Amino acid sequence: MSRRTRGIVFGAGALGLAALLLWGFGGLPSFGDFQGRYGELLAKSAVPERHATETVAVTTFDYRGFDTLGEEFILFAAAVGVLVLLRIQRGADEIPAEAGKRRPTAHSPALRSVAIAFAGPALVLGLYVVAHGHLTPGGGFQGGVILMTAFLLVYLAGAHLREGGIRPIVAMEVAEATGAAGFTLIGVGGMLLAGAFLENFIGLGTVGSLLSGGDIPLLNVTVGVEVMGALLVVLGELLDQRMLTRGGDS
Amino acid sequence: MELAPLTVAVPLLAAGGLTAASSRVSRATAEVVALAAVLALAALCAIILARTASGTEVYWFGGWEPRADIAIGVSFAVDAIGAGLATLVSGLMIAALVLMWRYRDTDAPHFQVLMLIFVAGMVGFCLSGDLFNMFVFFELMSVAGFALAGYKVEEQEAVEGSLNFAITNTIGSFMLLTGIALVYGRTGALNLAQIGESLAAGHVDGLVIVAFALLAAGFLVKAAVVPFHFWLADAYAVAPTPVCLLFAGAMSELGVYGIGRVWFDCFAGTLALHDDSLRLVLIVAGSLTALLGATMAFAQDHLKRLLAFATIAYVGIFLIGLGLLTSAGVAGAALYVVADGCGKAALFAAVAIVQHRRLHVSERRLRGEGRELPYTAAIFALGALSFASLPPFGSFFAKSVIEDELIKQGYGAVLAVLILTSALTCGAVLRLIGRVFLGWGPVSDREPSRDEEAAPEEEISSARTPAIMFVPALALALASLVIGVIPGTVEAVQAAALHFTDGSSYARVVLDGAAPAAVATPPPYSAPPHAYLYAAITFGTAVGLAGLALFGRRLAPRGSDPLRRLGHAAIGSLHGVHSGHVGDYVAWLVAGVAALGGAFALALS
Amino acid sequence: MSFLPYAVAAWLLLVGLYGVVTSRHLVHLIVCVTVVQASTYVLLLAIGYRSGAAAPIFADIPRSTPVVDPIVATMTLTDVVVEATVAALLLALAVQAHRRFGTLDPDELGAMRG
Amino acid sequence: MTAVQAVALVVVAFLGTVVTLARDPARQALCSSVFGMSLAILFFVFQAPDVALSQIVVGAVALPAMILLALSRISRREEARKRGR
Repeated sequence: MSRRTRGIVFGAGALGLAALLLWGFGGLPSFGDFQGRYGELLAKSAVPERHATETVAVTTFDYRGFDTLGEEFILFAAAVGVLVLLRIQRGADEIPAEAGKRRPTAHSPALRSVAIAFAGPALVLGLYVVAHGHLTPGGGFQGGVILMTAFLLVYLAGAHLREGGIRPIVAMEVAEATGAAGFTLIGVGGMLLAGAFLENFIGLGTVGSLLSGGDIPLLNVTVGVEVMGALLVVLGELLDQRMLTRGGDS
Repeated sequence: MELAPLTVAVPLLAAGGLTAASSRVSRATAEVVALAAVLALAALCAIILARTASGTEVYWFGGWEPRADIAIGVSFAVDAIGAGLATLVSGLMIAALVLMWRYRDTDAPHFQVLMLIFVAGMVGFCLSGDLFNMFVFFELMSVAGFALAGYKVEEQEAVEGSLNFAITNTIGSFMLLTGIALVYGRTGALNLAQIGESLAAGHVDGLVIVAFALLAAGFLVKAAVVPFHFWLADAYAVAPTPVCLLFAGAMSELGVYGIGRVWFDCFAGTLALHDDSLRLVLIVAGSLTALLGATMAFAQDHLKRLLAFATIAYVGIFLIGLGLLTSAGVAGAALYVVADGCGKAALFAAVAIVQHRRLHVSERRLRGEGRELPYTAAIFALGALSFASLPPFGSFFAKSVIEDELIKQGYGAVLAVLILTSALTCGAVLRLIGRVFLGWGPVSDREPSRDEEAAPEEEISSARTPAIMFVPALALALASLVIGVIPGTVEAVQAAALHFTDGSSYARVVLDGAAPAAVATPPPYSAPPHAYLYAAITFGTAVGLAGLALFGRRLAPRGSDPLRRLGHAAIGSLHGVHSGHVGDYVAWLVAGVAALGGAFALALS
Repeated sequence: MSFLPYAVAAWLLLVGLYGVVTSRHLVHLIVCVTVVQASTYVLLLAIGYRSGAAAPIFADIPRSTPVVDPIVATMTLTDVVVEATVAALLLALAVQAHRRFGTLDPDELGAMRG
Repeated sequence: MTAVQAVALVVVAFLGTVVTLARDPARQALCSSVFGMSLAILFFVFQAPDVALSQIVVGAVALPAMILLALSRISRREEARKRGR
């Protein structure tokens, strides 16, 4: 279609869609008046039943934990997908070596030390956010992204991740797979030890303490590891194929 | 039902395990692990299917059973239709993995990992009893599907097809999610049964209609119903052929299933008064899709694109069956999905063999090149007969059930659509058999387009076909036949459809833990005589169309026929609309959502 | 005034779609897809909001405090993850598209015809 | 609705429009980061701190980072191609 026809088709459709949305949204409870009993019930039962103060975390990891399992694997599939889509092709259409070898590091020493200086606190913050997921806002996902940032800063600072014999992308892949599979295994553990998939099988502990909420902190850790690994795989692949990818020889 | 969560956990654990060990896993290990996981999955699905024959069964994750009449957890609420689809999906996945065995270029284990995640997403979607959980599995299936469709990244077409697939389907997902948000805003529930109960207690207004329209639009994008269908041919034509087995055999059909699920369990209770007008909307949409898909299939030269458009055509027929909104219509559609899913998958598997031997899949260029491949030709022939829905193929009985119901509901004219769709798709396959395997028809007088020069999936052609490639192709082709032969199949599907369409019994089972309502055992089914007549007309038309395409030029000299010129012009403009431009596709998508919403607004308010 | 959040959600949906349809650059198009997705966040969270209620975290507040709906937050969390993943996949495909076609303008891609 | 919420909503709508209309991808990545932050603020005033945190880490950090990295890969390729000619 020409740009003009496309514009007309879209314009007509968008007008219809706008009318439709306004008609539909008009039936929603007016802002601030929501009366959903489901959410209310969960908010009331979360603390007594799960000894965790973060209702959203309890919902995410327990009442609706099965959704989160799917969500973790969406992320996992995307990371594997990026790996597959950006895999090095046979043939000569690669970036000329010279352009490919240019590494996007921070060149000035000052920048480099800033990056290193931030990496430590980011690591601590990430671990903190993961560990407190059942108590305060945050959790595996948010903490995992912060952890990812810490590792990325180390990389940008120019530390030689490839030294030591382990290709970092492989390590990251192992991390994401372990995290995702760990979540599933905890679910199966619930099946074997408590009766239903993802049912809690760990002591609930005292409300408000770090080790409370049963399996929720554990699930948070698996999610944190998974998110960190998956995002590092994605960013690493986008960053530079040659530096980080499997089989750096090709 | 204690096994239900394993249907998702087993493939996902296998995927996680393979990835964790990816640097140490050989291709063979990856294949064995994946195949073992999917075999286990198929066994689980079959067990669940047997368990649910007598009605819906429920599994509450985390052990959170409903409390104070509120479903607080996520559930699998499985009936025989959902379990049957899950079994079909896992069966097709077994065939795909066996077919994969001979593909050298598959970056193990990542390909297997994506396949495992893909199948887990599809199975989870079939079994879920929670609207948001369905969305999650829908996304899981989509994300794995995007990566699989773009797998052959070294080809321009694969990259573009996958992009179009990903962008249009992602926008479809947002429509779905907006619909879910509306439903949640009204009912405060996500469990399908609870939503149904809550909606039925309330009033019908714009929100209910728009919510249903948006949910339907989201599912129809995946099902590739006109005008949401554009992405499908682009994506299916470029995906690795084993993946196409799953795409064409099951993924599109899941979109139609999704609409049925939310209609019967959530909306039928509150919108039941209007089902006459909704029926009209769905049948019109289905008919347009069927005719457009079949016409485009007939106009294709690229074998995989041909089958992709045939997929669209049959999705149209499934939508007609479901759109009848009766248990007989659902039964016909469900049986058709299984029979046609196997038949189409067999055809894709046969294309894989052609590709393996001849490296490309352009019908004109392959003229006569298939003379030494008689077994492959036989599989194509079986597929063509299944398309024509000749007795005793499963598709024959499915179609006759739908035909009876169409006549009963006063939509007799739609029979012509069914016949024409089957005839065009069967004719297209017959034509390719004639040209490729028998060398009939004129020698191509034009340069192959770039599209036909698609790079091979393998580097060198093989002198002989490995037997292992025949196994899935033959098994699938026979499956499409056997379904119609086993006594009691039609009746079992009819009983399953009675359970599927009984939303109130479903709600009692899920929310109150009641036993499913018993359904009357359907009487033994025998196809009426006119069904045989229609099948004969279909096949005759198909043979005529194929003959015309192969020998038409010899019968009537070029250009003498204004009808043919008109046909060329029409098909040319159809080709033009399928532009491959993602902006066009999204514009059509938006217009389609508006049109669908407008039609629902007129029909349901 | 109480319709404003829903109007903003509808606006983001439409404006994002406009961007997708008219885009001349795939990366731009992908960012527009994330704008469309933002509309679903706004819609979900607006639906679950209760006037004067607190966040559903009982670390510092008494258990009887009225709180906003935790389910919409859970759904939005999933949605945010989906956004990140789909964007990652789409960007990977865009990088490949540039490699195969030498351009990122959807008008000039077009390997698929009819 | 409080005034803060109304302002946050209007800002989000405005920034969303800006992101869509910014045609230069690099500039757009920046806009999208700001848009991500504005969404995070909106979620805070909607009493959803969890989502706000996610939104900060994804919308304002991870997503713009991915966009910029993809753009830099694309431009490196473009450079390489020009040099190759």
